[in-house]
Amino acid sequence: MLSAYVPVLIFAVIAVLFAAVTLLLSHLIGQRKPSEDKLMPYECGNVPIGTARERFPIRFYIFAMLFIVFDVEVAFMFPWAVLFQKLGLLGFVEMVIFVTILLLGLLYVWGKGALEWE
Amino acid sequence: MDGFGILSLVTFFPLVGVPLLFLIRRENVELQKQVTLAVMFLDFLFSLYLIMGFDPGEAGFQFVEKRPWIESIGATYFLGIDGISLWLYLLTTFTCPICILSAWRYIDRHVKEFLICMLVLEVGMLGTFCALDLLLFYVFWELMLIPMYFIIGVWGGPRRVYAAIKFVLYTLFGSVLMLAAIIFYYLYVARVTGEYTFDLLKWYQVLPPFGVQIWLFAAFALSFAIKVPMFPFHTWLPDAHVEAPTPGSVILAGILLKMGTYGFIRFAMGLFPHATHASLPLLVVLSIIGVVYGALVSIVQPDVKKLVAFSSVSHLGAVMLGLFALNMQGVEGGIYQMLNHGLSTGALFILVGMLYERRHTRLIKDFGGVAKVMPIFAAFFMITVLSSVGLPGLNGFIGEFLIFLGAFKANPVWTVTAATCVILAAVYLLWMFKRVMFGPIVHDENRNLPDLNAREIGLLVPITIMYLVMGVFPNYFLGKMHASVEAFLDNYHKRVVMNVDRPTQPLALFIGGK
Amino acid sequence: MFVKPEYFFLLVGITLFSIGAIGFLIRRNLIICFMCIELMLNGVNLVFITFSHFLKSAIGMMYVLFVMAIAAAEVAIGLAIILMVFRLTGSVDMDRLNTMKG
Amino acid sequence: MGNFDLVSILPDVILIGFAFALLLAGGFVPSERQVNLNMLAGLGFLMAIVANFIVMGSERISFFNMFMFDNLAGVFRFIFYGVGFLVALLSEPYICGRIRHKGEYYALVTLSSVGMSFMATSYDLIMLVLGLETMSLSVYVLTGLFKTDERSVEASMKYFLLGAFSTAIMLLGIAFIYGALGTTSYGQIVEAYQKMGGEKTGILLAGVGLVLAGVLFKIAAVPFHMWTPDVYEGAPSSVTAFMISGVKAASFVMLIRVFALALKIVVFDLTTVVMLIAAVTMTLGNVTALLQRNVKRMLAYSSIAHAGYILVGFVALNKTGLAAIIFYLVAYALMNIGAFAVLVLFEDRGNYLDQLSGSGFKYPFLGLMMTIFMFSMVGLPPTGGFMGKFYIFKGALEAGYVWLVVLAVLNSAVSAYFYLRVLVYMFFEEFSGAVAPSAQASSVNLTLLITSIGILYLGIFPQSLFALTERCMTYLP
Amino acid sequence: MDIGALVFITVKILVVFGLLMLTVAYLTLLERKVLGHIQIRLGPMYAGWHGILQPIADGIKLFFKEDIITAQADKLFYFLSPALSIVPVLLMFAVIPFGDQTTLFGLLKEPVSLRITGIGIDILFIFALSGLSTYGVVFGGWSQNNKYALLGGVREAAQLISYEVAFTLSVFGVILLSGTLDLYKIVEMQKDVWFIVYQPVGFLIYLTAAVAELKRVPFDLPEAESELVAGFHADYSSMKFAMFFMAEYASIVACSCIGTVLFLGGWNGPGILPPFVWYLLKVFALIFVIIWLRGTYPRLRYDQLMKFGWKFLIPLSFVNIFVTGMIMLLVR
Repeated sequence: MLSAYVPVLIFAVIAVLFAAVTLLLSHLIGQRKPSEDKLMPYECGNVPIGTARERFPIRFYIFAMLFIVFDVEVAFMFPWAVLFQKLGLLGFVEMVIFVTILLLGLLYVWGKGALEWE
Repeated sequence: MDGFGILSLVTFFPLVGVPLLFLIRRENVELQKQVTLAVMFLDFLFSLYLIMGFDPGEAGFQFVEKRPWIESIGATYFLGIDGISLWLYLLTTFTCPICILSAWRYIDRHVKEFLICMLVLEVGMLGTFCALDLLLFYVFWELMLIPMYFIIGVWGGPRRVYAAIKFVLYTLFGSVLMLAAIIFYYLYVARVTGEYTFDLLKWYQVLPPFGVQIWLFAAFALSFAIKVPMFPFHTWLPDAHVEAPTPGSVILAGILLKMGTYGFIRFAMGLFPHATHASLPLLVVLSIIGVVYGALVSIVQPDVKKLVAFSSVSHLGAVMLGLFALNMQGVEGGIYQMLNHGLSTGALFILVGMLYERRHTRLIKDFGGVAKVMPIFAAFFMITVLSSVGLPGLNGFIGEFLIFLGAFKANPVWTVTAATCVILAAVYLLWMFKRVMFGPIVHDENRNLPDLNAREIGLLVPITIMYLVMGVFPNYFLGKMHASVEAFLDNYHKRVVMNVDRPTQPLALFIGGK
Repeated sequence: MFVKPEYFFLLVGITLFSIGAIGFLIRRNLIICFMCIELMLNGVNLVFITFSHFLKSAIGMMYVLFVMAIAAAEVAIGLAIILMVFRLTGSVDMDRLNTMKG
Repeated sequence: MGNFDLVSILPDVILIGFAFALLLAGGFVPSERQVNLNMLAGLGFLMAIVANFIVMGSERISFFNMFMFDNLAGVFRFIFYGVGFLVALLSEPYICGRIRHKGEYYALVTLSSVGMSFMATSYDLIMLVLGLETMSLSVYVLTGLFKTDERSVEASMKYFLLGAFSTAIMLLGIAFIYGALGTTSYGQIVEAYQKMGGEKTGILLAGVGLVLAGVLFKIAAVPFHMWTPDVYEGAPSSVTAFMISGVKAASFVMLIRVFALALKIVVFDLTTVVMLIAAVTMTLGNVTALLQRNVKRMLAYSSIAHAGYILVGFVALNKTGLAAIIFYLVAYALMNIGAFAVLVLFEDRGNYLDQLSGSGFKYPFLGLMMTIFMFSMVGLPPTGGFMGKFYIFKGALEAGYVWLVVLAVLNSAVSAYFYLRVLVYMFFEEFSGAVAPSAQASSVNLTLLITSIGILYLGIFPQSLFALTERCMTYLP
Repeated sequence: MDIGALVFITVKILVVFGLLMLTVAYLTLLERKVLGHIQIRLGPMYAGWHGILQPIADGIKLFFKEDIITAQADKLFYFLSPALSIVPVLLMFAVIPFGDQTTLFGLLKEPVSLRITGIGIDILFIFALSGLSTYGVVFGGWSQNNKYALLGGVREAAQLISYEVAFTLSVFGVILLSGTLDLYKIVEMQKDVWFIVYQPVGFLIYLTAAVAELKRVPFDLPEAESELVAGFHADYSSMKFAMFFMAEYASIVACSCIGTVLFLGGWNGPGILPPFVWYLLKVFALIFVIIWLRGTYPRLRYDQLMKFGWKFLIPLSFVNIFVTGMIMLLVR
């Protein structure tokens, strides 16, 4: 059963090797003349102020949360979808209920205005 | 009376006062007191019916009411009184109105709450004396704690918080163990008879092996000994009595302490004769120590109230001694002395309270020559002190005489030791009386003390009459309790000679046999 | 081979769980503690799948989905709480959580 | 077995519906117009209670062996919905003005009640965990309700981390049980175990041990109790009331379901352990409670002690003991909700004892109520607390654990000290005037009335509940 | 598995890999040419005939560029993120089928499958990998210590995960119809009718979400050159930058391949052309559409972008799924 994954593994090794070798080569080959100005982060020509590792809007976080919820939901839907023809009407109704509950959640987030940017 | 018996009526009647008090406006303090007094007095009148209806020839319980309460565990609502509890029951209904009268001026804040506490307290006390179902008994027994806690804690003296908590914790420690013992015995009875019941009468018919008896007796006895209080467990008493307000002290000394002794007769000794028999030496020694110790400590007390409190330890020791004599005179004397103590010590607390209301001090050295300014007070005080000392012709004499008679029959040595009680009582009480009432008036504040008013006289008169009645016609009282005491003793002596096995592992019965 | 290769999966699962548990107990950074819990849950998942394979029953795999859902819900709420802590105290150090004592 | 017994979960369906209604109301109705949301939540709980009355009765297993509806589940549902109802009642004046998200608050209370109900009806370990998480996740959020209060956030964080940790441990235990027996359904566990010849494999014992650890954590038994005081103190008072009554009851239904019913055979090996845990739990809880000056924290430690008492009933593992657990939980829920209903009125950052000084006479009704609740906690008659203790001790003595009962009664005597200290401050101290109760709200008064009458009723006429709880335990001799 | 099979598979992988790299390289040229012609200009013309050597020149140039690591950059993640973004994309090709079994016009004795492997849950695998690429974006944005990069990275991550949901959901119509996650079987089922006929809405959603996933116009806001100076890879240079670039173009190829397989019948087509050619035609048609969009549409605002994803695309996907399911139940 697992033997089907062997090619995937080989492919992964090749892909990783490719990435590593390319990065390494360019790092070695490319000329290096570092200077203070060059190593400064680019901020549209201005001198950067402070650290860049600042906090960013909470809004991103809300989307991340929503994503997790829906992504896991999708994980539940995969087996359902594959077996859809066997499960028949009952399975369909159950999934409708399941999704409706989640969509109500989406509706709530919508109503709270969390989906509005700015 | 098939629906609700007279006992239910008397026991729960005080509760009628609670909604009435809620209806009265907070400011109308006088009316609140009057209503409470009326309720309690009515209750007393109802209870008089018990005397009239009581059949002295009948040894068993009378006015019995029994109805299911918690079916699934076999607990019943089971009330009844016999000769032993009859007078204690009446003492309660008699004392409570007097307490309210004594509190008339003493309690000046949160009056409504105080009155409610008193009413609930009366229910608890009455229930304790007439409950014949162990669970019901326990409920009433603990129910008293709650109002008493508040009475000491809210209306008490400067160290009231400490005293209230000490009182509750001491009592609770004993009683929770009793609860464990009650459940244990309940399950034991069920195992033996196959019937789940808390019925005291059915419990009497079971005689557990000694190994079981001794533990259960220990738990019961500890609880009652704390309440009495017997010698090493008495330390809560001075605090509670001294810090409690006058009515609280009266109830404590007059009735609550009797519950311990009552519990001994009814439950600890009644249920576990072998264990009682085995532990008699210890108990008697503790009683005698209590008698002497209480008296000696009383002598050196500078505070009148504390003196009276410690005298209770001494007196109750004598009562216990009478009970442990386990003969007719001893037990009857013990019960009689309980009543006497209830009256006279109660009265002493009331009198001390009256002094305190006037002078706001209770130290003996602050008084002197009070008899000159308060002659009526002095007269009442004198009679009460003499009653407490045991002057022939007054009630105290009968009780003490009977106790000594009984104790002498059982073991003369006890009596000799205990007789010091009377002598020492005379010493501390009369000496105190002399220092307070006679001599020159050294403190100017004492010169203008008002004498007793009508209310105060009114509340002392019934007590004084009772001294005389009980001193002159003891047979009326003893006659009613005679049959029951005899039955108790018969039962005890019959059962104590029965053979019970003594398992080496006392609780093996339960731990092994799942 | 002395043991079935499947045992290694079990071993890996339990090892993951243990790493998570130990990490949870010794690290003081809230985020790391939180991720350790996720690691534990994933260890549990692996154990479930392995047993499912042992026993030839699909229930174990179904449970993995449930555990994933639980983990996801915990992520959502846990991160929100950590965020709240950070906004309030400016730190994600567990030792800073000591307002209450006694 | 695979029947979709929708009727049986009707109360939960109703509650879920209400939860969504509340949630959407929280989302769409402007916050200044969200006045009657507690009424809506209360209505939901009432309807659920009524529905539970209707569906309670015969015993059925449905939803592919996932749910079991029996008297036990029915009674516990009453507890959960009742707790939810009372908490919804007492919350309004407390959270009003403190938070903006009222709809969410009530929705979370409702949802976590649903989770509890699922725990009570679960017939499969995984269903149990799902119910547990539904409950816990909601409560984690509720704990951190006051986003700007450091203690609330801290409590939430601690509760979450430790709660998630314990869930993970429990899940590993379930995985082990699954691996050992090939099933996680209660009925099949016993069958599979017997089919295996009753062999106690290491992996099975490890699984049972891990699940037990997880359950004991939720119960807050020593040594898994460390989170309790901080969480209960830091959480908003109304939420603490919810946790201390509802969540605790749910944790115990877990114990009864899993260990007394499903893993009954295995659990006998663990009795000694649980017995010791019970003994240590009640003693430690009481002793530490003696030192507290914060009423909420004191009640938190006392909840540990009470967990110890209840565990005594579990150690007995007989019909009486387990039935007593239910009775005790009912009484315990009532008195705690009542006590917290009083506390929320006095809440002004702290709940310290001296803030209650003299309030008993200043507000006689609250004083009377607190008196009833505190005496019930001590276990004095005529209150439900007494009857609960009585019942527990009866069960334990029937099973022969005399020393445990003696320890328990001594502990309850000790506990009198700190419970009565609340009354000392309320009645024996002069009124300081420092803290006046926040606006007297009729809904809180209603809560107080219901709880106090309930406690007295249970203390004086316990018969009906005794009988009901015993009917829950038809599985045991 | 014996050594011979392993070698064979390795060779197959290397062939696919090489072809892919070639395609990616010339895709850049294709895009510039197409865009150029759309804008009525010629595009690259110097390197070779019509700029045919331009990609190679670009590659060499990038290879020799200085590899700048800005101050205070987090070295580990700085190096890791280019690799993290390209490896998952490449791995997708491990399960994508490119055609039926073939003997390469009789060159081989035994028919060879034109896919590297089939694992039965191909779709799940692909979506798992597509989720992984978000890490590259976030780590890359964060590691550079550059505000623009950080913001770009976060925005891009938010966009990716938002459209990831719709992207995944769009496929469910196909899964419902086919009842399998195996791409090969899905293609087999489309012998007669392509799924686009049953799933027109699903295909449109797929295409939209894919374009968003690929960060292409009109959803290319996170890396808009004119606004966010190329987004999360602002400070990347040399081959690292090229790596991100390659990942993007490889993704285009992957998305087109998957779209072809799922909706356009894969290598199925009228017999006038060999299956593999059909497959390539469809793939390049999709690629062309994606490039075409860039030449035609303006860029969305970020708020519009998120709103469109959550308020329109995701609900629509659900509706699509349930309508599909309902019709299937009714028809049966």
